[in-house]
Amino acid sequence: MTAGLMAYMLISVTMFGLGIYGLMERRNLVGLLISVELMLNAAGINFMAFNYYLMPDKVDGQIMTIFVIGLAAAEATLFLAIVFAVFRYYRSINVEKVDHLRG
Amino acid sequence: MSELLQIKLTLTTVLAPIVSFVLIFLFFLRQHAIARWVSLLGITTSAACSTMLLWSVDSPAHHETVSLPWLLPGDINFSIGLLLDPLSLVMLWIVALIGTLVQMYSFSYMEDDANQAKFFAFISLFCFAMMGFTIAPNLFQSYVFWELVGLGSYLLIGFWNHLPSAATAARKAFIVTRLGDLGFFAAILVAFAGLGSVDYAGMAAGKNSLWTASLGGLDVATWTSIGLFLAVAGKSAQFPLYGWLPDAMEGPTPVSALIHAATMVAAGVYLLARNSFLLTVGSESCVIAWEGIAAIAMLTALMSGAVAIVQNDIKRVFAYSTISQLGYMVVGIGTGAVVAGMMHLFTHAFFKALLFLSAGAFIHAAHSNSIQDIARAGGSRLKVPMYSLLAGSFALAGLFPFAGFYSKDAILEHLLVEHHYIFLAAALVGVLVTSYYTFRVIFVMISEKGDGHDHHLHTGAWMVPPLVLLMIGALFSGNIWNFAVKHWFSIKHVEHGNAALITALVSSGVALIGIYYSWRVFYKKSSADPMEKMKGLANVLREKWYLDWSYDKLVHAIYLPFTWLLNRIELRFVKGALDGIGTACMNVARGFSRLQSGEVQQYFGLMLAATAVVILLITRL
Amino acid sequence: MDTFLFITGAMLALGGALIAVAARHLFRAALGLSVALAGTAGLFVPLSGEFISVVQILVYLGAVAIAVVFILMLSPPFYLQRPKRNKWKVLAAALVALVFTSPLYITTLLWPQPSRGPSESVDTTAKIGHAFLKDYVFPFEIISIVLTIAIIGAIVIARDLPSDKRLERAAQARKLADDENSVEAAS
Amino acid sequence: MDSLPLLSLILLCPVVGVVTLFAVPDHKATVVKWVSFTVAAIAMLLSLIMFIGYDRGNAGFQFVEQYAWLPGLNSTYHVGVDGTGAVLVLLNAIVMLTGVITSFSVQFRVKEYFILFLVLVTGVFGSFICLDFLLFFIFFEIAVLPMYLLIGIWGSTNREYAALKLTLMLLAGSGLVFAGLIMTYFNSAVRSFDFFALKEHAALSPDMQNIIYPLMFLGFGTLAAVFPLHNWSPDGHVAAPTAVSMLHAGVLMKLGAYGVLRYGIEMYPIGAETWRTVAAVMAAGGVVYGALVAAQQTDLKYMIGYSSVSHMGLVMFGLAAGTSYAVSGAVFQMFSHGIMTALFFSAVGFFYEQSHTRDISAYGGLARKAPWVSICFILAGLAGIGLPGLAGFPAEFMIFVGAYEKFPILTLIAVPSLVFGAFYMLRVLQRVFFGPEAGHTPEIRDLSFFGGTARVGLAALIVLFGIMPRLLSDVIAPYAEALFK
Repeated sequence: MTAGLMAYMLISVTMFGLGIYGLMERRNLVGLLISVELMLNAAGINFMAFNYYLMPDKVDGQIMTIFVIGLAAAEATLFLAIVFAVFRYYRSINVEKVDHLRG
Repeated sequence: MSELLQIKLTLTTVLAPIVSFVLIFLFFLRQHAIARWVSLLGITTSAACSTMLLWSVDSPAHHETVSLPWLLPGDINFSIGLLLDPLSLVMLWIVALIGTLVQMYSFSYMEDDANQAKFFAFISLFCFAMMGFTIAPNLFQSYVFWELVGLGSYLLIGFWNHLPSAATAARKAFIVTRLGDLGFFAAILVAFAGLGSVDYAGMAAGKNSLWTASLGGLDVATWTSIGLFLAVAGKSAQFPLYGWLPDAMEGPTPVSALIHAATMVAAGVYLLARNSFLLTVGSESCVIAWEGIAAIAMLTALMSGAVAIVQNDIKRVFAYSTISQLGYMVVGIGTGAVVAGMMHLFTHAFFKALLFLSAGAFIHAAHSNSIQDIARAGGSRLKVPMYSLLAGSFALAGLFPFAGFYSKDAILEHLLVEHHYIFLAAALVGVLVTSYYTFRVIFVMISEKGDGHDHHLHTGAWMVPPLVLLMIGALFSGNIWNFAVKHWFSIKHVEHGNAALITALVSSGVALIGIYYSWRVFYKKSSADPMEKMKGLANVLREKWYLDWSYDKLVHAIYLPFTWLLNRIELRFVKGALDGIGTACMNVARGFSRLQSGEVQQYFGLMLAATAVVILLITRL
Repeated sequence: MDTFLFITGAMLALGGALIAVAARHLFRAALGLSVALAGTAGLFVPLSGEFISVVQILVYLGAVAIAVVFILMLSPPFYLQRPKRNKWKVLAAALVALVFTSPLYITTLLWPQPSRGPSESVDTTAKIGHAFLKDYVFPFEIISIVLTIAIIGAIVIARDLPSDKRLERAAQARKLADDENSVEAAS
Repeated sequence: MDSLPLLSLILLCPVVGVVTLFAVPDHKATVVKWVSFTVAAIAMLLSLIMFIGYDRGNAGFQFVEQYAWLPGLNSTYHVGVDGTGAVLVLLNAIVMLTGVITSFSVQFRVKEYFILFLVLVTGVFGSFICLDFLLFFIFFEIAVLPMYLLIGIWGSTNREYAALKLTLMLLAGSGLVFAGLIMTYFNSAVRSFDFFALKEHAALSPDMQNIIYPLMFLGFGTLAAVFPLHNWSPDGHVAAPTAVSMLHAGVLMKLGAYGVLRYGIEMYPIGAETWRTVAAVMAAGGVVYGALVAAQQTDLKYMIGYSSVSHMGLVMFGLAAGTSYAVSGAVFQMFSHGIMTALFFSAVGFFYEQSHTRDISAYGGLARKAPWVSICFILAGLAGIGLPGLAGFPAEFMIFVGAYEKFPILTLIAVPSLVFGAFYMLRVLQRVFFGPEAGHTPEIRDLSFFGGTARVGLAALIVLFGIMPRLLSDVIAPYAEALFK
C-alpha cells in the first residue's frame, strides 16, 4: 500500500514552490543554483509519480527522471563554472550587482 | 521653284547656324579665328538661302506645311515641321540678314574678347532658335523655339558673366520672360483642350463653336489670346513685363542689336501676328481682349517713350525706344492691322539694328555707355557711325523718306481709318516724344566738341559694311516693303481718301516739332530742359515708373519671404512631425527598457507571473 | 515499508528543501539540498523506482550536491557572511511563489485522480535498460554528448585566463561593483 | 534573340558582381572597382540590347520568362518588361554604370561599399522586371535596405539621422504596401501573386479597391517622395555618398512611382479613379512646394533634393491624372529626371570631393575653372527647369497637357513651378558657375577623362533625349495608350 498520487503531487508542488521562493529571494548565485536544483527535483518526483500511477506498464517517466538528473548534473557543472567566472569578473556573486544587461 | 527645293532651302536656312554652333562648340572653342568664320559662314548661308526662298514666293496664298511627329509616335499635334508662307519667309529673311550683319560687325566689336568663340557659338544658337520659331507650323513648335530664344538671350546677355550685373540681367531676362511663357503654356493647354489641335492651320480652321465654347466665364479664344499676350508681353517687352529689356544692355552691343531688331523682341510681335486669326474666330469677348491688348501696348509705348527721355546711357535710350516701337506694332496688330504691324517690325529691324550698331561703334571707341562721355570723347567725329546714327534717328522719328515714315504711317493710317481716335492721339504723342528723345542723343553728341582724345577713336574695319548696309535698309526698307513685300500679303490696299496724306502730314509735323524742341533744349540750349522743371515726373521716369522697384519688392518682399516661410514650415512641422514621432517612439521604448533591469530575479518573477496568468487562462480557473 | 519510506522521504525532502531555501548560511543551504535530494530518493522507492532512487543518490547527491559544497569550500569565504534579509524581497518572493503554486495546488486538489497504484510491483530496472537501448537510444546518446560538452564548457569557462582587454573590463566592472559597496555577497 | 533570357541575364549581372566581390581580398580596392565596373558595363550593354530589341509597336510585355518558384503560394519567377519597365531598366543600367564610375573615388571600405551598391542595384533591377507581386516586394525590400548602411557608413552631413529617417519611412511605406499585398491576395478570386492573374481575374470589389489603392499610393508614394511624405528624401540625398545619391534619386524614387503605376493604377483602376483627386492634389502640392522650398536652400544637395521633390511631384501628378499623355509624360519624366539628378549629384559630388563644402555661397566662377563639369551641371539644371531641347521638357509638357484634361485648375497651379524652378536654378547657376570667384574657394580642377565619361555621358543623354524624345516615347506611348483605351 502506498500513498495516493495526490500526496506525491502535493510534495512536488510544495518543493517547486520552495524553489521558486528561493530563486526569487536569494541574492547569491550559488543560492540560486540550489533553488533550481530543488525545482528540477520536484519535476522528477512528478514524473515518477505519474509514471507509476497512470501507466505502470511503461517506464517513460522514469527515463525522463534520469534525463532530468543528467541535465541537472550538466547544468550544475556549468553553473558552477559560471559562478567562478562571474566572481572573477565582478568580485561578487550577488545577482543584484550583476546587471550589465540592464536596459 | 519646286516644293522639295523650297523645303530643302528652308532646312538649310534654319540648320546652318546650329551646325556652326555644334562645330564651334565641339572643335573650335579655342580657335577664335576659325570659330568666327564658321559662324559667319553659317549665317551667311542662311541669309542666302532665305533670300532665294523669298524670291520664290509668288503669291499671297502661298502656304506650305510639313510636319513630323516629334513628341509622341503618330501624334501630329505635337510635331516639328515648317510652315512656309509670306509671313514666315519675310521674317526668316530679316532674321538671317540682320544676323549676318550683326555677326560681321562682331568681328570687330569682339576682337579682343578671350571667349569670342563661345560668343559666336551662342549667337549662332540664338539665330537658329529664332529661325526655328519663325517657321513653326504650330503653337507647340513655336513654344519650343520660343524657349530656346529665351535661352539664347540668357546666354548672350550674361555673356560677360563675371560681371554680377550681367549675370543678374541675364537671369532677370530669363525669369521675366518665363513668367510670360506661362501664358504661352496655358494658351497651348487651353487651345489644345478646346480644339484638339495646336496647328496654326487647324486652329484657324477650327470650328467657331469650339472657339467660342464657354470656359470660366470667357471663351476659349479669349483665354488663348490672353495667354498669348502674356507671352508677348514677356518676350516683346510690353507692360508690365518690359523691365528686363533695358537691363539686357549688359550684354555685348551686337547682341543688343540682334535682340532689339530681329530676334528676341520680334518673336513676340511675330507670334501675335501669327495668331491674329483669333480676332476673327472668337466672340465679342475676344475682340475686347484684343482691344485691351492694344490699349496696354499703347500705354507701354507712352510709358517707355517717356522713360527714354531721361536716360543717359545711349543703349538704354534705344532700349526704351524699342519698347515704345514694339508698343506701336502691338497696337497695330491688336487693332487688326497685321500687315502694318509686320511692316513696322520689318523696317524697325533695320533702323534699330543700325542705331544699336552705331551706338556700339561709339561705345567700342569711347569705352563708355554714357552719351555725355561719348560726346566728350569726341564721338561726333566718328564719321560712319555718326551718319548711321543720323539715318537711324530719322527713321526712328518717322521722317520722310526714311523707312520708319512709311511703316509708322501705315499704323497711324489704320488707326484713323478704323476710328481708333484715342489710340491715334496717343500714338501722335508718342511720335512727338520719340523724335524728342531720339534727337536729344544727336544734339548732345554734336554739342560737345571733345577734348582731344580723338586719336584713340576709330571705327573697326568690320563695323563699316554692316553699318552702310543697314543705312541703306533704314532708308529703303519701307519702300522695299511697299513695292516688293506687300503684294504677298493678301490684303488689298484700299484707298481711304486722304487718310494716308493726313496722317503723313500730321505725324511728320509732330515729329518735326519734337526735333525742333530737342534742338532748342540740347543744342542751342535756349530753353531749359523740361525735366528740370518737372522734378517729380523726372524722378518717376528715372525710377522707370517704379517698375523695377515693384519687381524687386515682389521678389524680396513677397516671393522670398513666402519661400522662407515654407522652409520654416518644412523644418518645423514636416520634419518636426517626423522627429516628434521618432522621439515619441524613443520615449516609449525607454519606458519599456526600464523593465530590462538586468536583474535575473526580476525577470524570473515576471516570467512566473506571466506563466501563472497563462495557466489560469488555460485552466479557466 | 513503503509507507515508512514515503513518510520519511516526504519529511526529509520537504524539510531539506525548506532549509535549502531559508538558511542564511549558504553552507547549511547546501546541506539542506543534500537532505532534500536524499529524501526524494527515498520517495522514489515506493514508486517501484529502485533504480532511479539509486541513480538519484549516486548522481544527484553524490555529484551535484557535493559539487555545490565543493564550490563553497573552494571559494573565498563570502559564504560565511550572513547579510540581513530584505523584508520586502522575502515578501515578494513568497507572494510570487504562492501565486504561482496556488493554481497548481488547486488543480491537484480538485481534479479526480487515481489514488491507487498497480497491485503488483514491476521490475522496472530491466525495462529501463531495454528502453534505453531501443526507443530512447538516440536521446540517451544526446544526453551523453550534452554532458561531455558541459564538462568541456565548464573547464573552458572556469580556467579562463583573462586577456588584457578582459582584465581591463573586469577592473571596470569591479570598480562599478565596489562603488556600490560590494563584497557583501552570501545570503 | 528570343531564346536568350535577356532580363534574367541583366538581373544576374550585379548578382555575379556581388559573388565575385566576396571572393576578392579586402585590400585589393582596384580589383573591386574594376570588377564592379565590368558587371555594370555588361548590364548596360545587355539593357541596351534589350531596349533596342524591344518591339515598339507592341504594348504588351516582352522578353517574358516564367519559372516555378513558390508553387504553394502560386508565386512564380515571372519577369518581363513593357513600355515603363524597358525604359526604367535602361535608366537603372545607365545610373548604375555612371554611379560605379563616380564611385571610383571611394577610399574607405571599398569592397563592402561596392557589394552593397550592387545589392541595391540588384533589388532595383528585380523590381522593374518582376511580374510577380511577392517577388517584386522582396526585390523592393532588397533595394531599400542597403541604403541604410550605404548612407550610415559612407555618408556625410548628419548621416546617422538621415539614414535612420530614410529607412524608417521607407519601411513604413513598404509596410503599407505589404498590407495591401496581403489583402489583395486573400480577397481576390484567385490565390495568386502573379501580376497578370491578379489584374485579369482578381476581380476585387470596388470597395476593396478603394481601401487598397490608398495603401499602395501612400506606400509607394513615400518612396517617390510624394508631398507631404517627402521629408526623408532631401536629408537622405544630402547625407548619402555621391553614387548612392545618384542611384537613390535617379532610380530608387522612380521605383516608388513605378510601384504606384504598376501595382496601384494598373491593378486597382477603380480605386485609382476614386482617389484620383486626392492624389493629384498631393502631387501638385509637391510640385509647387518643392520648387518654392528649394529657393531657400543654401546647400547644393538640399537644393537638388527639393527640386527632386518637385520633379517627382510632376511624375505623380501625371500618374494621378491618368490620361495617355500624362502617363507617357510621367514615365518620360521618370527617365529624364533620373538622368538629370544622377548628373546633378555626380557633379556636386565631384566638387565636394575637392572642396569639402556644398555651401552655394562658397563657390563662384566655377565655369571658368572647370568648364566641362560646369557645362554638365548647367545642362542638368536647364533640363530641370524644362527647357526645350533637353530631356526634361518633353516629359513636363506631356504631363501638363495630359493633366489639363482632368485637372485644369490644378495644372494651372502647378505650371508656375516652371518659373519657380527657373528662379532657384538660375540663382544657383549664377552663384556657383558665373559671377566673381569666391575668395576662399579651393582650387577645383576639371574632370579627368575617366570620371568625365560618366558626367559627359549623362549630359549627352540629356541632350539626346531632349532633341529626339521619340527614342523613348516610341516605347512608352503604346503602353500608355493601351492603359487607357
